[in-house]
Amino acid sequence: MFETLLPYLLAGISVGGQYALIAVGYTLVYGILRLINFAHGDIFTAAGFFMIYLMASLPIGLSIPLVIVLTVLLGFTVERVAYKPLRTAPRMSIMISAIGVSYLLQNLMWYITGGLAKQYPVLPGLSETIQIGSATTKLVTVVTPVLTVLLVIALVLLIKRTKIGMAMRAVSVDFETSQLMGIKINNVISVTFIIGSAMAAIGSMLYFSNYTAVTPTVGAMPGLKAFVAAVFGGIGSIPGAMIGALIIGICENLIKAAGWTAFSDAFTFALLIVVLLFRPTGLFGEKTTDKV
Amino acid sequence: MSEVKTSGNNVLRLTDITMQFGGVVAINNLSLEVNTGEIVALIGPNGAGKTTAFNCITGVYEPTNGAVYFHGKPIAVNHPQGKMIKQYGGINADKYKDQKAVVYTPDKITHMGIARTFQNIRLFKSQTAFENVLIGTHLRRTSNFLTATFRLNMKEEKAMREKASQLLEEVGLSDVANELATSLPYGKQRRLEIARALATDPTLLLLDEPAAGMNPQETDELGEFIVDIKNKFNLTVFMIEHHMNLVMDISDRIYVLDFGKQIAEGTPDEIQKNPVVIAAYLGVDEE
Amino acid sequence: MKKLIALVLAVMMLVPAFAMADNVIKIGVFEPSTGDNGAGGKQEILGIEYANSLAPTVTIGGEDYTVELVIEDNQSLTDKAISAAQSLVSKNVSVVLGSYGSGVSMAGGDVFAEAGVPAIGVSCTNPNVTLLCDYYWRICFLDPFQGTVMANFAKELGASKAYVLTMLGEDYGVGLGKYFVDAFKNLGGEVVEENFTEGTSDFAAYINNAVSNGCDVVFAPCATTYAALIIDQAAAQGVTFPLLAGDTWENSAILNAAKGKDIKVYCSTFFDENDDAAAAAEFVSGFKAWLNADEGKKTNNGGNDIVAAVSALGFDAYNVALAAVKAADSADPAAIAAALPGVTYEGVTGAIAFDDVGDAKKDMAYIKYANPETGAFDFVKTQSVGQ
Amino acid sequence: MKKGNKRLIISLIVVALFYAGGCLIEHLSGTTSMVVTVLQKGAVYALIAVSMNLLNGFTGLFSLGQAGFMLVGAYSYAILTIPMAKRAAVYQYYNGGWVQFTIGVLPALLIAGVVAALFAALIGLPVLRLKGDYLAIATLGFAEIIRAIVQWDTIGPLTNGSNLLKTYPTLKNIMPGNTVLFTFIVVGICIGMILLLINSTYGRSFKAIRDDEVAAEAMGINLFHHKQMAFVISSFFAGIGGALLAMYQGSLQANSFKSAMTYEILLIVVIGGMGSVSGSIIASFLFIACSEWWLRFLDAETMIGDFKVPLLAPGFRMVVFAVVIMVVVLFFRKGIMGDRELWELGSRRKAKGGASVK
Repeated sequence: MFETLLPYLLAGISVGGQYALIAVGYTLVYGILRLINFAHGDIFTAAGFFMIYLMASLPIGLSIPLVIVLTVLLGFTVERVAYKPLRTAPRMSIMISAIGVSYLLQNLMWYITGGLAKQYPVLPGLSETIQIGSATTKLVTVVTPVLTVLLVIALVLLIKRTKIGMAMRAVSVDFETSQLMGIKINNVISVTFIIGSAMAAIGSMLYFSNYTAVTPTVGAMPGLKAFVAAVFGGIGSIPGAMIGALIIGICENLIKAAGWTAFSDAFTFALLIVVLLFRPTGLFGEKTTDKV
Repeated sequence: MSEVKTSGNNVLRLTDITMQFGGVVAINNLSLEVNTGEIVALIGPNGAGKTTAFNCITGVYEPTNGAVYFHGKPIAVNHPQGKMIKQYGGINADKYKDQKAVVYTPDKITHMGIARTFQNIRLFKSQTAFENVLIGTHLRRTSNFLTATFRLNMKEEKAMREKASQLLEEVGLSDVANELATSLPYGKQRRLEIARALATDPTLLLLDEPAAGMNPQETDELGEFIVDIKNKFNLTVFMIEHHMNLVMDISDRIYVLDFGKQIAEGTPDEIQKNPVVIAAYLGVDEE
Repeated sequence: MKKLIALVLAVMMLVPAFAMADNVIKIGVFEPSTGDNGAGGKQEILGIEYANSLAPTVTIGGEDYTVELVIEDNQSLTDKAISAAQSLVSKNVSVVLGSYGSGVSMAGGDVFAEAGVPAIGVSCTNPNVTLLCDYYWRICFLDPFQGTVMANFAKELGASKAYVLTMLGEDYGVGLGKYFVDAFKNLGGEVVEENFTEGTSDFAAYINNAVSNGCDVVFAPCATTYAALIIDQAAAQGVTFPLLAGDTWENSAILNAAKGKDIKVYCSTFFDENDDAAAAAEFVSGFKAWLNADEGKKTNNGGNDIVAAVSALGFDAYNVALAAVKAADSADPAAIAAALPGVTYEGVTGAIAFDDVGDAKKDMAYIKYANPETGAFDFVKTQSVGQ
Repeated sequence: MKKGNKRLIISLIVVALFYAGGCLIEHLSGTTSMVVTVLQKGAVYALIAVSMNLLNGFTGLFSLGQAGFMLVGAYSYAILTIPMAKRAAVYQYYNGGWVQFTIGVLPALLIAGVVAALFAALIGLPVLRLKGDYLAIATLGFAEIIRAIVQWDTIGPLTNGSNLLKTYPTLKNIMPGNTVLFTFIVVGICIGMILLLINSTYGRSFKAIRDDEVAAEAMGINLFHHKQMAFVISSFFAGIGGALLAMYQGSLQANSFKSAMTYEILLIVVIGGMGSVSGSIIASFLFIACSEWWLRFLDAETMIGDFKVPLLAPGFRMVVFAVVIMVVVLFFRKGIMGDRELWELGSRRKAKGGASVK
């Protein structure tokens, strides 16, 4: 029994870990701006293309940091250009802006790449195959969960211990008040986007080493699933996002194992709706009451 | 249970109302009565829980414990449940244990005849003054969406519009009927909110700081206005107010709230003399 | 501002979309150059362009007409295909070539039929393309044939239980899969059928299912985008059984995915570049030269000068179209449509003659093996249903 | 009030002229010309955009389920109208399918709407209790689920699974030569009904909910009941819109009803102006005309002499498009019409701010 399930679990854990790294971006941004950053999945995709184009000419030692930098820049720019001007606007128009950005990024990538799948370069230390018990798989499958956990711990420390982290928490609790307290909202938000994008960049490296074809729309599904993971784990909670992501990753693989392959995506949304209805605060989120 | 018997002619009646948010007790065991035709004021320092009381009455909040009766009919009954049982900081919890909880959504309660205004004015911002009042009349409609869509309710529609413009007349806003509600000056917005509330045919009108941000002269006018509409629409008025002269001028009775507790009740003169009240207010002044 | 917009709108709407110079005959190219099938579509266009470069004119009624190719991208999407087709029709093309992919062809079919413009399917293999559209002809073999062929081949590889994986919502793959299943069952084989949803990247679970179900062959007709992922992850999980697919897999994307990996990939296709028939050989050498002369064309071909079967089909399609024009001796779509059924042509992909449904009578498929060492396709054998 | 009437009459005349123009164009340039395509598809999208506007613009419910309901409508229509003779061929893998009868086009259109509305009623029960962007993501999710179910092989005999539905009556064979007129009539009637609803007491309370839920509830408006109503009605027309889209396309595949489609419609609504019916209509025709026709040249590599025009390549059109949309979203948040209607232009309700502004 376990022998047969093992490969599914491995796949689930690794893909879950990759969702987790994307989910962090969602959960941080939503925690502070109450905005579903629809473009996050596309930023993730962009990171994939950056790597492809950089690796074509540069050594891996340079490419990896450059990819992270570029992705961070992209995320930062998106925030400054598309979200900052709408700070005071109603939530709906910010979300529409987010959708617009996603639409733009996708079409841009479509235009540049001709909409054809691009082969992701081989990253040493990730792409080799190894034998675990009965299962053969890529090294990335093992690396991902470890790396994810480490990054999440680091993030949690950053948020709990550092000044900026404190600021982030303050802003996420009460936007206006923290503004009055002299916190530079815009900086805090930028930092959130920077962290989110960096995580997405790392996530993309792991994800695409595992699933080696990059297309302009490839990020959409993982993006949505990562968001669901963030909601499931409790918006604003980074460990929550990770656990949510792992659960989703494993579940969808088990569902495929059970032969319900056509509904592996539908399941994610079903889960989202169930969570929203019965536990809107997710696994680790705190309850908030809106004032009349 | 003695509290539950209703003393004849009271419109509104709160018994042992306690409202608790997590560990914070916003209202602690508040009991009060508002009788037909009265103007009753609820006063107290900021954060005393006055608006919370209104929200409990209008169904925005579900009281943690206690009961609210409207014309003797329970519109909210509750006792600590779930994890609240442990957290509960108020008293008289067991008194409502064996009563079944009653919860109505705000719209139902408005339907029964309680209308309110808001401390921070909440007009429909994209609508004109006229439309704001018109929306108030929607509640008493008899048409369904089909008859309304296909204009089989012309008579009713006409009636609604007449009623709305009449109400604007009453509150003296006919001249600005087609202005955007939010473009009106502050005082007129307050009046508009009252007109909109009246459009729902209430028997009890809850006013949340109707004179907030008004100058003395405006305030006096408002006082007359309130008395005026009370008689015209034979209402009962229950209001939260800070302007003491307004309160003392028009209210028949006054309840004083401090830190969620009722500290005094009585006629304006009694309250003015009441040492506890004075203390409470001085206490506030110090801060 | 608003008035202006309204004005512009009105004016543009009233501009009739007619414009036609004389002594030019327009041939529409209805192909995906973006989207899931973009890679194959581009190769098909290359074949057509090459044919056009060899035969740029056609004589009608004694006069020489230059052939103008009007290329529209149907984005591999059925809904986009309709407007692409409409745009072709509105540009008054006399005949249409395409498309790669059956869904878009069926979607466009109505538009062409409505306008009375004949269309020649190049590599769309679903029966309904011609069956449900009176203006569609086709020069390649059909899925029932292809499915049977691959089923036979799978049996010859000694497979007894097949794992059939197709993309939910893609009629080409699902259809071909079904024909394979029927044929394979008739041959006494067992089958496990599963679908993946569009945008799937994680095929690990599917491979696992194939393994844990004890399948000894995988048949996965799907777009190259997914094919590359399936091959890569199958290799990563060290599967030993062969992967089979239909014509779409004959693409450099597959070669790149399989290169240097321990995996066996076979696909059926319409043409073999090492075919020693004179016409074919001539086409291959000429086409390679033509490709190598232009970097842009080479990149469109996938960065190498391997001759894809769809390019050969594109080449034939163009010539069939010209033959039809000559036969009709007119640029009028109706006339061409009337002439098409009678057209016969010795193509590089074999003799082409239409049956009464409008399909080319072809009874031979080429089976190729994606060689991981050389990174090229090795010709395995020709196969027909007879065997 | 009189002025209002005059405006109404004028705009009616405008509409009439537009109709006449539409038919005229079709007779001049032939059914297959691009301009006719634009008129047909533009009209269909107009209906869909208006139905979405009813929800997002007028009731303030940010729903992204439109594509799902269009899908339901389109499939209901197609499944019910495919002629018996053709069913065997269409359902080639499901030996003819389950449905073994055919009904007329107009009843089928109506049923398409009703079925979509039923789905909406079911989905609304849980989902409409969610707020803001949670509602958005949940409706998006439901749309995806619906698509997965429709493509599911097990109900293939009903939906033909992943394969195209064809041969059902299309615009062309209902009123040959007058396709535009037919589309305009159906769409006109639907939008007319939506307009009537919006200007009824129910429409007013929808707007109240959009402006301030708490106040609306305090006015005795039952939030859930009214939201559900808006949701169901919107979906009803989205269903009809989907059916019309199917009629326009001539072939139907669940695959094309992705969330991307919903986004497109949403952006049309934004460009036209949240809370403006006429805005949505104008925007639809503009959007379709640009994307299907005027901007096509952006996709074609063109040579002027030996000089290759830079940038022009497949996909560039959509980039330009997306940029334009971002500009609108960021700098012209009111869109073309704000939340006013054509016949209100120049009326004295100037300062009026739209749902999407301030």
